[in-house]
Amino acid sequence: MSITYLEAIRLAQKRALAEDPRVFIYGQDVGAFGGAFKATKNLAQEFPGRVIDAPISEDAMVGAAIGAAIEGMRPIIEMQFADFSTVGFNQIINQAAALHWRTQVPCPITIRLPSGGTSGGGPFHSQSMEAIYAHYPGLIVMTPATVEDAYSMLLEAVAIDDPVIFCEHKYLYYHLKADQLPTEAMPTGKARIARSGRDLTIVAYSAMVHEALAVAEELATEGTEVEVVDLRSIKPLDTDTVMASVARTGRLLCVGEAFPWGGVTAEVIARVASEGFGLLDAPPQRLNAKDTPVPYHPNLWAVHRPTARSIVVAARKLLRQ
Amino acid sequence: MSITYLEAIRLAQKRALAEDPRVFIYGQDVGAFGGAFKATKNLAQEFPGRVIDAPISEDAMVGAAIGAAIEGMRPIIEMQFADFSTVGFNQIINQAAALHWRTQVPCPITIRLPSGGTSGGGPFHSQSMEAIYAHYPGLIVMTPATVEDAYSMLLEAVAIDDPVIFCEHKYLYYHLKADQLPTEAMPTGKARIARSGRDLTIVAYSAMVHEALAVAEELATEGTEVEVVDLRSIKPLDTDTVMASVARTGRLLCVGEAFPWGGVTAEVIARVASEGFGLLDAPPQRLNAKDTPVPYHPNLWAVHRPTARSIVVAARKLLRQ
Amino acid sequence: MIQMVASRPATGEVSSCRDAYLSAYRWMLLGRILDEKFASLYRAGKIHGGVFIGRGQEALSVAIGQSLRKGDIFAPLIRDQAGRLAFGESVLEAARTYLGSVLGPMRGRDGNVHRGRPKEGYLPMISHLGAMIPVVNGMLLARRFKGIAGTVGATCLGEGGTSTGAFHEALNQAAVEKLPLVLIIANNQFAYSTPSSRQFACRSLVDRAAGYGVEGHSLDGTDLTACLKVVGEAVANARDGRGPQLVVARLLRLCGHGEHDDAGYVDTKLKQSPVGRDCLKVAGEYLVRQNWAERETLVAWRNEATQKVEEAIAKAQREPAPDPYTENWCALASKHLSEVYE
Amino acid sequence: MIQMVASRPATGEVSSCRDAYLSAYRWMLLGRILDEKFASLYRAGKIHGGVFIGRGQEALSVAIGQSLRKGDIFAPLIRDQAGRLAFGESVLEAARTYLGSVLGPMRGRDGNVHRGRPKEGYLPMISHLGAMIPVVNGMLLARRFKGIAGTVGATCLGEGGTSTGAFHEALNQAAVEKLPLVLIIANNQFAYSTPSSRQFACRSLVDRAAGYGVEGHSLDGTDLTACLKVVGEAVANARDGRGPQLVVARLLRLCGHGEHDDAGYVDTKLKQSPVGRDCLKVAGEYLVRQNWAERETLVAWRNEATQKVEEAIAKAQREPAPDPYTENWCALASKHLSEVYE
Ligand SMILES: Cc1ncc(C[n+]2csc(CCOP(=O)(O)OP(=O)(O)O)c2C)c(N)n1
Ligand SMILES: Cc1ncc(C[n+]2csc(CCOP(=O)(O)OP(=O)(O)O)c2C)c(N)n1
Ligand SMILES: [Mg+2]
Ligand SMILES: [Mg+2]
Repeated sequence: MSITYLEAIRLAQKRALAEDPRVFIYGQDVGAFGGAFKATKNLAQEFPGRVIDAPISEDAMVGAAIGAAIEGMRPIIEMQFADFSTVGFNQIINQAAALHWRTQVPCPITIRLPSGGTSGGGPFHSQSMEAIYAHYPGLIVMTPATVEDAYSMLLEAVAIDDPVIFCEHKYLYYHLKADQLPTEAMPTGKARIARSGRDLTIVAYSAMVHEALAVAEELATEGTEVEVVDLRSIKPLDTDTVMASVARTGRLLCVGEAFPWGGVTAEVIARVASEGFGLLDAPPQRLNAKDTPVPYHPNLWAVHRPTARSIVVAARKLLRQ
Repeated sequence: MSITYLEAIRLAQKRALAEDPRVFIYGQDVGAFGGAFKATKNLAQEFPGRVIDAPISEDAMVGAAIGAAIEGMRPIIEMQFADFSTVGFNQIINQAAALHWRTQVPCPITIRLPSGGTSGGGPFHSQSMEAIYAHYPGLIVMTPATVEDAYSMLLEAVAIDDPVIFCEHKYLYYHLKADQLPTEAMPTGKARIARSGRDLTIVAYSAMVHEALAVAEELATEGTEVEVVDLRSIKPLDTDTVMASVARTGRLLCVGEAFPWGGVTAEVIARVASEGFGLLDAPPQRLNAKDTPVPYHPNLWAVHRPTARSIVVAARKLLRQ
Repeated sequence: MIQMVASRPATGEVSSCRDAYLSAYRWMLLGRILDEKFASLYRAGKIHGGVFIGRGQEALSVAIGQSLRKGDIFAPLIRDQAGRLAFGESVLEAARTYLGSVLGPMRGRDGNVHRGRPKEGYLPMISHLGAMIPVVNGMLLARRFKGIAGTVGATCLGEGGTSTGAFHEALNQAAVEKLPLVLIIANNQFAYSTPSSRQFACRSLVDRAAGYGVEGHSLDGTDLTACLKVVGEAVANARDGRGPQLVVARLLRLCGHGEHDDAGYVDTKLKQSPVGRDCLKVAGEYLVRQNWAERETLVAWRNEATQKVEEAIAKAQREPAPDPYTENWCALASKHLSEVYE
Repeated sequence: MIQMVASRPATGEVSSCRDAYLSAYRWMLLGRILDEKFASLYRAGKIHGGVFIGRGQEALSVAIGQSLRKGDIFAPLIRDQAGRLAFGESVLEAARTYLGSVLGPMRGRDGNVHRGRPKEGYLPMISHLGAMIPVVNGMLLARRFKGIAGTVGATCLGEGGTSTGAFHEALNQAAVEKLPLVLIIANNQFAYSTPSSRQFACRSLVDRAAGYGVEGHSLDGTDLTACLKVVGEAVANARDGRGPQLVVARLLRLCGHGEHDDAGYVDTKLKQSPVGRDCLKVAGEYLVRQNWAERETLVAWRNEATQKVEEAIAKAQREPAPDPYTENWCALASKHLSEVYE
């Protein structure tokens, strides 16, 4: 058996529907069609009435999910692409995120954002919006990098009493495979040491974890041991695991696929610089996408986002410092 | 003559309308009424047909501004509160910000966001959204802290060929006064040393500059010299001036009124840590609002955002390190 | 609560009409007096932030609150003090929120019109206009999932709020799902200072109903009889499974947008036209004319209401404000996932 | 371009009708063949990203492009290849964008249907549905400011796109400002896989016109005659200062949502019903029946169009792709304000 990242997302939703009558799925084309990426394939057939096609109304989709959550349901919203969540932005950050704080009523909704770049995706089907959502109080933001995490974190997202922004990476949908589904999982908020090393810490999340691992592989052939930390969730962000890694290596490179101003890499570096300054043997560095919209053409796209090729350059430079 | 920060904004718009026939203002209640804060008072009367009441349609307001800009106009959009720009978010980040990069056609629009907290404002009339917009490629984000900057930067915003998010702080509207309008101005993208010192650099912007200055005042009585850097614009962010200041003081405290995850303070610290690591004699620190929606009650609000009182505590701690 | 379903005349109709009217009048009066109290506290500098009142809109608002039953959902807006009371909010709860008492439902975290109890079907508005409608839809959807039938969700909007994308997406969503949503539009001629002519170009907003495939109703919002009848019908239709109901009332905001606003932009002619009638006065006169109440009774009711309001205000004013040092500063329900920033 | 304003019959009407029809047919044909070429390149793995075609919608689309004049504004959507060509886009420009030639108007930064030349009134769509409408409004507003009269802005949307808040805000904005906007809705029965019944609950989307106070038109989108007539009238009305025009066409998407989609969810009955007719075939038969063209002529035109398409594709394929190392990576027009990230 071989399970893709996408199939793991489908199976997590299937299990959530099967085990919890409060769960339903709402999104464009998620019903009989099974979703633009087939993440809900067959679920409408298996769970009649609980996997519902939405009109092209992201604001109302999220609003309705919040209302259903108030009444005790656990809705999963599928955005067709993360980029379209801009249209539901107001409901997400002002209604869902603020509800519990204002009223003490929890808002257990999960919003799935098919995120990140793919070849030919272009400016409006490639965005990584995790930092935007992490900025707002009241949201949990998950960024699974593995098939196992895609599965167990999505189950966890549905179980959590707060709104969860679930950033699943489209590039990993088919590329990434695992032999079986996990039977246990790390708790939300814990980062994972994806590979141990003692010379340099690369902190990454989502698709960038795999670029970082490729770099570690490459540098290992030269005798350099890179430790790769997979953040798993960026809010909460597991500063302790990052700091412990930096304590071992003394060097920090943080990699993200989002735009360079602000974002996860700035947050990680700010935390380490202020709380773990003494652990650093060299200036902490970061690598992000370029400061332009995500380009359509593969030639441009390959250079716009960080890849093993550009990360290894940054890593080498940092190792020399 | 005594000119408030708010009046400076009004006068800048008046001058822009007078000098450039391409300028018009569009927003809710900006016409005969003169705007919710009176930032466009009398302008509709003085410039008939060029100061236009909009329906409660932030998405369409921004969209129309973009279209007008394509045709060579220089629209100023007033959001009634920054918080309502969430509804125009999609047009701002996906249409306005990407236009020039995609088509080489400039998009000279100015979006005025009455920003930041005031007593009794509550969760939906108090937000500081600068970091959200700065994250997106293609936008300029201005955060004036003085009457002079409110005036000259708004004129500059209208003149710039790119979309400018103009974050004017509501708390400064009436509090802040100047004797006269500036006749010259620093260029966009240059930070300002608001006060010189050699012991500690506090980097701030918008209303927090004044809290930082109060802290400098207080610590001066104890013989500590705080340098206060007013960023003026947060994108572009003047790393050079910040670094030069840190080079002088060796200590960095960065203060912002926005939510703590990510944002301006993380970006500043990440830049200094990675490019000016050796300049730091102590770990760089930051202080932001708390990680909850902005509270309504003044008791809570006073503690939610950084104030001279909490900044001085952070400053003292940092000075001891 | 008494419903006035025109299509189902009952033997006790006249007396039930009278009872409904009397009850509605007293809620209107209480709402008016409470609003006036908030306005005077505002002028005295005793309120944090703004005060938004429903003067002139009490008849419409009360008709909503009174047409709903326990178990129904109500998402009021800024001008719905009367409807909130009729739906079951206590004067004390309103007072606590406006005065920032930590014992209020929002505990000082949110204030003034931003109050409610979601678990009791009473939603606390966020400021963004139109944003409450899909939330009501979602609650109604949830009830369908849970097999709960016969409840209705009502929510209010000004004519200005109809220009939001949120309004459109949500009304369309309700129509597609055939939800028992009652959406009441108070066309009070202004959105802040902006006249309706700058807000929409159709003859009446009720002309929008057909475009969503929902039933539309329009009425004179200054006339309590019409309000009770039409809103009551709309609620009954929704309850009967006839899908969303769009109710559009004509009236005039008899106050500023908020108490900081003198509304100098409202034309005197408009104030003197039928749309500018004060629904509370109209209703009081009707009561007297119908011999349903004596003038003295109206005065007694007013005094009673005033006393009730004064007591609640006095109580709320004595109550503690929130203490930032005991505040937990945690936005999440899952406390263990909360981050600590120093 | 020829306009067919029914209310203004002219002596040359028949021949002008014929000329318009013939011209439209040839654009339709060219659009269809170009689309088919893109689809086949997609299947051969020669296209980056998706391919979205307008099969079955050419009559409607061409009517828009052909009703517009130089100086007008056009914001097409994903199914408007025919209209784009009629409006003035060259086959080469389309080919360059789809094939990622750096010589195309988007220079590889954006691709496929996301192309245009804003300064020439031809807008490059962003993906977010409804988002182009207010941009057209703003261009029309600007022209009013500049005293330019008599130009029109046309834009297209699927029936699915009408569920967006953007659609509502923008159509209402155009109505309030009485802008010469022509908004054409292609109700092709599906939004991706979602049938219209899950998208709206009104009888016809044209019922929305009254709710905005704009003129509404509905038509059979499989019939080129109707398309030219009704769209032409709508454009003429807008040009005459009658404000926004809402045009709703019934037709069927005769392809998948994109070329990756086999549209297995489309019912055979629907395909066989009148709404499922292929407008290109219908138009070709009409041409022959009217004796406006011989069958052989149609074949010759097809061959001509095919050759044109092949040439453009071959040329675009030989052109250079964008080079990331000469790319300036600067999103701002004000280069000096750009930040450098290493
Ligand atoms: C999306 C959004 N934009 C702007 C505002 C600011 N605002 C608050 S009330 C108001 C006017 C509302 O007018 P209307 O809907 O007619 O209600 P009324 O005040 O007349 O009852 C405006 C513009 C808002 N609350 N939400
Ligand atoms: C705001 C938004 N949400 C979701 C999408 C994803 N999406 C792209 S096309 C499409 C279906 C469009 O259907 P319709 O408007 O009927 O146009 P058609 O494809 O039938 O021509 C969807 C959901 C989008 N582009 N924009
Ligand atoms: Mg109003
Ligand atoms: Mg469609």
